[in-house]
Amino acid sequence: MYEVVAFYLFSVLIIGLFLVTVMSKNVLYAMTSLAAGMVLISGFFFILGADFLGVVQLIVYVGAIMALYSFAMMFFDATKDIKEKNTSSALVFVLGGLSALVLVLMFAAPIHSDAIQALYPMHEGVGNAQDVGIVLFTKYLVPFEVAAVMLLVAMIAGIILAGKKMDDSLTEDLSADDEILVQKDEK
Amino acid sequence: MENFVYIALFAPFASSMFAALFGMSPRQTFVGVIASLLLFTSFLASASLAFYVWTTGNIVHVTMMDWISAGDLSIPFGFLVDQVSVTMMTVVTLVSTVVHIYSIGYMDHDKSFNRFFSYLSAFVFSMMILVMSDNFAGLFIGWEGVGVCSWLLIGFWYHKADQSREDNPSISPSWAANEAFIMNRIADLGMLVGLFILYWNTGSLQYDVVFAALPDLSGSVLNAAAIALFIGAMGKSAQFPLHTWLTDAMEGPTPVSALIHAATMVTAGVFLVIRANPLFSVTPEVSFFIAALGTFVAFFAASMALVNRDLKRIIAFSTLSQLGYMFAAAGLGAYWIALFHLAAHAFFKALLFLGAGNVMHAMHDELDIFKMGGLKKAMRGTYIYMGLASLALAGIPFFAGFFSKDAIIETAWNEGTIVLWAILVITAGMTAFYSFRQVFLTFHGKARYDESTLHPHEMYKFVLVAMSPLALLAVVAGFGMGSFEHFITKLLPAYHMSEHTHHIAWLLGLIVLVVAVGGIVLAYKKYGNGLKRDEKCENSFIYKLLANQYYIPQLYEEVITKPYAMLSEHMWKDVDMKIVDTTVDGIAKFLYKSGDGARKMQTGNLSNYLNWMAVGAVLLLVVAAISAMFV
Amino acid sequence: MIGLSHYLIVSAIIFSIGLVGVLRRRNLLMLFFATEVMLNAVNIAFAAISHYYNDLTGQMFAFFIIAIAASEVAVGLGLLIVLYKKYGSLDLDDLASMKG
Amino acid sequence: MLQPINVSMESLNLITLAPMLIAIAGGLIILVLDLINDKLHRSMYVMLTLLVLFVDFGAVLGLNVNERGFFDVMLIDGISIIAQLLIIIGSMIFTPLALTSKRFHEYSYPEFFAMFLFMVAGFQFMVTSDNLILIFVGIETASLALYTLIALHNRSNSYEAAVKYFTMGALAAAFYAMGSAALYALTGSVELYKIAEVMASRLGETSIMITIFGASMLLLVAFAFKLSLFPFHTWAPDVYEGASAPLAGYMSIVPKIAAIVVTIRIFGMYIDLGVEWVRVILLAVAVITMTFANIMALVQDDVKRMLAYSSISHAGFVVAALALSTTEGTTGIFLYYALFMFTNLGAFSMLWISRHKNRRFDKRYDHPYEKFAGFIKIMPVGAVIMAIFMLSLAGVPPFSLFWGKIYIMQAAVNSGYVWLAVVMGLNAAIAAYYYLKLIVYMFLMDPVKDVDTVYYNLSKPLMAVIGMATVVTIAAVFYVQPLVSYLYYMISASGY
Amino acid sequence: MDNMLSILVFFPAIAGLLGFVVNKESARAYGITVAAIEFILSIWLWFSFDTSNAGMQFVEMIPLIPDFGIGYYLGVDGISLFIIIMATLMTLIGMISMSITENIKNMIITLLFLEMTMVGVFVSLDAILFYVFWELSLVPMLYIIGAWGGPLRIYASVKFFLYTFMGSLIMLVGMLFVAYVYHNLTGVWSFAITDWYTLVLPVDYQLWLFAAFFVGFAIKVPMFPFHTWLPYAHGQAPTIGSVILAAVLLKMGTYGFVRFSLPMFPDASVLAITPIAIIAIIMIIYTAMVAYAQKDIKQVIAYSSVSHMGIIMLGIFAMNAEGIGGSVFQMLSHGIVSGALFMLVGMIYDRRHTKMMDEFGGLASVMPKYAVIFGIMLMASVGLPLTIGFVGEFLVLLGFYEISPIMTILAGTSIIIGAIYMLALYKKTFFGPVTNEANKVLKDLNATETWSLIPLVAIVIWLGVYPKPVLGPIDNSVKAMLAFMDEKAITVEAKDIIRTAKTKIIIEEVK
Repeated sequence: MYEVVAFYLFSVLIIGLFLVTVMSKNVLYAMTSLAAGMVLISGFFFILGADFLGVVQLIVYVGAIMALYSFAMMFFDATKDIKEKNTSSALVFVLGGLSALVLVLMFAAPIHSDAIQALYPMHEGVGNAQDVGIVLFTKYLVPFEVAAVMLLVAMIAGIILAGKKMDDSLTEDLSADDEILVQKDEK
Repeated sequence: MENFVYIALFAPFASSMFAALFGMSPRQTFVGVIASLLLFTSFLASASLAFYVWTTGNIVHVTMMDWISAGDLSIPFGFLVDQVSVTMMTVVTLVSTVVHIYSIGYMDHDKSFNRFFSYLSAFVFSMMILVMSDNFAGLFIGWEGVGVCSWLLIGFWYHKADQSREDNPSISPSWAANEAFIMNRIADLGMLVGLFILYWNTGSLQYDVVFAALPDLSGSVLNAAAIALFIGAMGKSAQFPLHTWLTDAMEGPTPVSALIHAATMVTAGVFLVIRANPLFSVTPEVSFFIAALGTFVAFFAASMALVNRDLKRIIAFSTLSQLGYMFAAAGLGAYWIALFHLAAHAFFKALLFLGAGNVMHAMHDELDIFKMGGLKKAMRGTYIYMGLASLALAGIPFFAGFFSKDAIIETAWNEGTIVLWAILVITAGMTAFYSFRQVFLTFHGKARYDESTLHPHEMYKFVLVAMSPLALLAVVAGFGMGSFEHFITKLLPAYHMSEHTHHIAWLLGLIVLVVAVGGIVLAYKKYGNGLKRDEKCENSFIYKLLANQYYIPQLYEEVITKPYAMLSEHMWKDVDMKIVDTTVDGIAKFLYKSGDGARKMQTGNLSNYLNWMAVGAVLLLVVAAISAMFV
Repeated sequence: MIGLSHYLIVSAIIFSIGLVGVLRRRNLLMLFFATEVMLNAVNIAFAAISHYYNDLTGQMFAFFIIAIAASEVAVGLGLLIVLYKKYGSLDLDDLASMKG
Repeated sequence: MLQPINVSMESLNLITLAPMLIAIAGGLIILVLDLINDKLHRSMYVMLTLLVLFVDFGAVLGLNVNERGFFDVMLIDGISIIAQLLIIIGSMIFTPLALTSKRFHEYSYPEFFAMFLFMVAGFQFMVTSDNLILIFVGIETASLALYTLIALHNRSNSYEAAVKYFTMGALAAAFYAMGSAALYALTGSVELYKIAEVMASRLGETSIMITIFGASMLLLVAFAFKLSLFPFHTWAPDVYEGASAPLAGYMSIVPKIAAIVVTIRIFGMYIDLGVEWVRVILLAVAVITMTFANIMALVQDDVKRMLAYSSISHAGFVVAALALSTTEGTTGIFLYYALFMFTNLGAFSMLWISRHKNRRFDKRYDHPYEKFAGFIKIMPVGAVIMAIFMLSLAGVPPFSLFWGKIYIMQAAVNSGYVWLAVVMGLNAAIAAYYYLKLIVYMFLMDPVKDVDTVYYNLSKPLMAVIGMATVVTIAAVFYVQPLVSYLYYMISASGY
Repeated sequence: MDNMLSILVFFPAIAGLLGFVVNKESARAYGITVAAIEFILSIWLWFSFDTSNAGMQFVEMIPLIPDFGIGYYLGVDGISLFIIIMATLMTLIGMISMSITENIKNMIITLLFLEMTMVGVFVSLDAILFYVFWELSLVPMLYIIGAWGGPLRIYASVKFFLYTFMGSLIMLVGMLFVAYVYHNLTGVWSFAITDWYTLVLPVDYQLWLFAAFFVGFAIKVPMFPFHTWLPYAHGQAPTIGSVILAAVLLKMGTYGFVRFSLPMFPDASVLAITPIAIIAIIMIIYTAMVAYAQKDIKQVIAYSSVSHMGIIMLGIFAMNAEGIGGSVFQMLSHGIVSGALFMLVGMIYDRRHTKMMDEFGGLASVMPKYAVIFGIMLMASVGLPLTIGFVGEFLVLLGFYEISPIMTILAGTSIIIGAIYMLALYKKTFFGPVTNEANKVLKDLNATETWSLIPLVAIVIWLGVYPKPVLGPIDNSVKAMLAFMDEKAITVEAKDIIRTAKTKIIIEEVK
């Protein structure tokens, strides 16, 4: 019973918070509601028995990602209201509504089938983290390692892009030849 | 005998080539002389062939080489010397030899003297192919060949500028040349179709094969073939309604008119009908139409000649008229009479033209007979020649024209076509009138030209001498009629007057004679002592109608030439450029424009791109949802 | 009882909310928030399916999605920074020098 | 309690991982080298990258067809090997293009080459797996690296390009994730072979058709974005314009090969399951894409943008072949890309050698058509080579792309889609216009100004690359036969 | 020599490649020499050709893409032999008479490549190879028109390229479909035309395929209403471009009909007779009228080309040896004559830099030699007997008469309206007084010009008087083709209409 209550409560809250994220003019509100929504999503995860996922959600999203965003926000000095010429035209909402409708139709269909056998079943009496760990380090070891490379790439990318070296561009820098050519043009 | 065939055929060709070698160099008399000699050689060869055929009755048939062979069609260069062709060959080479010699004198001062001989001989060569060929395709070579040569010769003085029709009814030599060529081409199409019909029905174009196969063919095929071939003949022989080119062709040098537009080329049509007599004799309806058209043209042309003031045009109209006679005869089945008239006419008409050339020469190219008169004294020889030729033309007894024309008129009676007979008789009177009107206006009376500046003089002696064979033949040719009949009817169907006609032949002859003499007398009364102009008559509708050739040239211009040009212009500017090409470009433009339109989608704004993506995604999802419902 | 569909529908709705955000946001930073919303929506779905099928694969997927989201944020913020240095703005409307 | 897991090394079949590991290791080595000595010249890194790729290539060649490895996550089948080979060859052509005579920003980073190798590894992972998770991670690894490489060109256009690509990519990733979720919901699996099995049994349930179709469409959005199909192509022209010419050329080939492989796996599965509807949608999208991109290419003023649109159009062409879902069609795809790779990279390299740092001919564009006016008079050989590339792209025989085109058209005809072949033909005719436009400028017009400065960025390595591309483009007729039989063998061996 | 044809095809191409090295000043001499050698080679081909054999000769076959049935397959028969010779001849003569001095080296190289493609098209017996040469021929032509042409040259060249390119792509689909059907029936991939000949297709397939090939060929011919690229192309092209375009490139279309459409789709061809004949008649009459309205001499000849191509089209669909043989012969005749006419126009353009008729008049007085040669070509163009123009036209009309007398009469009007525009042109240009001062000082043809035209004049007359050496082999091959078509036709109507000749034909086994 509590599950039902929790589900509806979380659902309404999450939807509400994310609506704020999407509609708010203030970055701070948007970000805060995003963070709050994510926290609540981790609540879903706990309800669904994906404890490990819930924790990761909290750490990565609320902890890391939101922190990154906050730093970025400070960098951009975006605490003030952002002037957006939001295209709150009918199109956006029609599209949103339609996609919601179709997706809901899709997922409201009787997808659930008992015939489907779990390939990597959860084990009774074993902690979720343990279960996840075993699958992650056997079957999904390769994706895991690739994800590591991906994070490495992202890290390098972040460092390079935000780095000082990007401030001066060799690409747009006129080398000596170009200057000679410019002079030639002027003649 | 084969060698003679080749000599007769290729001597003119050699002459043409020889003259062409000097075509761009200044006048060289020897070119004319050698050309004339070669032509004379050809004449000699033709004459000996004629003698051979005459005496032995054999015909000579040679095949030189293959020309076209494709599919089942096989056309050789084959030459046939039989009674008909040998007659034509002799006449053609004789007249041309005279004309060549004459031209040495006549073209004396022309800077394109050499070129002229080249063209003239080429023409003779074409004509020889035309008459000698043993198949229709070969005939067609000559047929087109004479067309081109006449184009070259009519347009010989190509450098003359165009004039308005009021100033010069033929506009300019080059215009007249083109007109002649195109008119001929119209008819040639008919001729070609005739060839096609014959080929697909008989499997060959050889005369003997075709004629042998005729009895197996159906009436409609025969009629179609006969009509098609006759259309071809109408063009060459300038029958109504394709007649206008002949008088305009008088823009060419006079020897050309004599050779081409009197003696030879224009008779090609008649020759064709005679040559294809096995075909025409089994198609009585077509033949009758030919006769009727011939009769009509005889009268029609004569009527226009009555009032014309142009010396050469009068003779041209008379040619037209006489061609009508020939067709009348051929159409009525009297092929040999037609051929006989063709030959006789060739002699006196060539003589007439050459005489007219002398007059022009003397009058410095003046052609208006109203501005002549009294040339009798200065040009006695020419006067005699032209008088004789006119007598022959008018059909005065014992001159060549009398025998042949009389026979034609008699035929018309004999066939029971009284209307045709009557018209031909009346035409004979008109012929006499206009021939002598012209003679009197030219030679009799007082001079109407400016005597202070013009001093008419006779042509060179050798020219007059050269003309003498023609004069002689114009006088005596008629006496050969009997033996000619005997000779020619070995090949052509004999034509005999019925008993009844035979009885009253003298009466018929007398009627013609009276009418003809009446015409001469009338002419003498009116013009014997010079020109008496009759304003009232000249302003009458009939006179104007006749003087303007029934307004037919104008009609052609208004109804055919101008609309054609206009239509062409529209076709080009409106249809080709505005519709066809614009459609093509329009498709390209449409694509380009839609590219321009589509370009607007690429706004550069990321938000729009995201919208597009979302639109696409939602659209796909919606489509998925909808189609899922129909599964 | 709450069934799989319930979760999936919530997920779908959140996904659509994210989509609306992506569509209407002109500020890049805010736009990135919206994409996070979408990815989170998918995570809910995976976790729910995983739960109802008693299968761990879904959790794996969600786990990797979180990793991907994190990397994207890193790269995205890096890009934002260079862009901001260059343009002094994060407004998408200022970002349309290439078009056509 | 959990049982201990025993895994034998043989069953892991680690060799299947070797190629990617080589690339990743190469990237790491470069990073380490940079740490040790930051004065090393880019030429060293270029050659190092080439070597790594070379080894990588060898490793791929050594793989056996139809093997699985590492808990069946890795899948080495014919198309995976072919795709990897093509990806590596494409990368090998791309790498030396860094050796320009002028210095450009991105090549001053050793990290550029490391990221490049990581990206190659990402693409390789994408094509060597039928596990949606690994595919996703592969996609993202490659994409994130690619976004960065674009931005590293370091001028405002490149940032704009990178941001556009990135943002739309993020959206596409969301759709991919949602699509995967739907498939997972349907089948309880994220492995395609397993999905196919379960799906086959569930196709009879009409009530879930909407989910089956919808799942495919969600995934289609993601891959249509990667393949730049209408209306998900909007990023392509801007990104190509903003990226450096070699990278733009690279982007028109390698990521698309990777994406098309996954697309073949997913949609080929759908079509093979008998979901004819998916084929119809794919065909429709393909036809619209090629036509639409073509007419937009008509009106471009910049050669690079024109080539961008033409690449979109070519992608449409290829997707049409995919929709046929026959062995010939699939062979056609790879043949087409194999040939397209040399020609298109050649063409982009030609732009690269003519690249100036300032926009000398036009305020807005780097490579306006005017720049190439009278090119024949300035650099005859260059003009001829560029013309050959253009003719090849237009499908004029006997140049390479013609063979790809007729192969695909033949495949369409063989599957009964004659109309598709006709549409392809007509599109080729439209396309000829804009390729021709460049030829017209190069050959038929007079130079605008500064005739001597067009080939500003030329260097010997670039000449070598272009020369090789030219030879391959011209001599296509001689190697198409072995190429086709190899491709056909590999593809039919793995059942596509 | 078994590889004669390969030599013939690739000799000019290799010479063209080597030509890059040749010095600019010597390029022209080099080009002429190469073209002359190529011409001699083609004449040698003729002498080695067995004229009594109606089949393919000098066959070469090397598989290129065996999996796909694409091969390097060459051969020549009576139909293609003379077109090849004409192509080499016109290239040679065009080069000799060429007056271009700017970028001469590029021009020579381009022409040599063009020559390769032209010869290639006519010797290819593999459809894809044919297509390769067919498409490739567009490129040099594009360059020739675009680089040396008149003010609208770019528009004209692009239009030419795209138009023909589009058509040929449709044709390509047709080819692919034939190959597919062939594969279905035999299990073997093949693009060899001789293999395709053996296919007996159902009528509806034939119709569709006929239509596909039609689009490709019709645009090239060009048939109404696809002809509008031609006046632009000719109008803007330099002389050499027009000469080769008219003489050879247009023939590719009609040759395609003879080589592909007829023998492969006999029933469809028979069904198509009426529509094609109607289009042909429109081409003949309509374009002749349009030609009459032109002010530009070159445009007149350009439109007259379309008109003459109409005659050729008509003959091809006469379905008898007379018509088809005549058509093939007419291809040669039109090639020589229109080529010569374009050269002549080019010569006057070189002198006066205008091609408008109004500017001229009375040229016959100033330039007699020019006028004579122009006159001869004019007469050949209007189909005067004993010139080359007559033989083909006569045979075509004769042949088509069997199909439809009425249409033949309509088509036959070409001899009238052809004369009308040609004579009008001649009159306006050559006759009358010399009114324009600029024309009074014009020089007559110089030695080079004269001697480049004399061979053409000689051919015009030689083949007009004695066409047998050329017509014989053509006729043989055409008869063989017809016999084959008749055998292959499936509908009774087609068998009725296709008329096989009574004579026996010899076809030796193809190697």
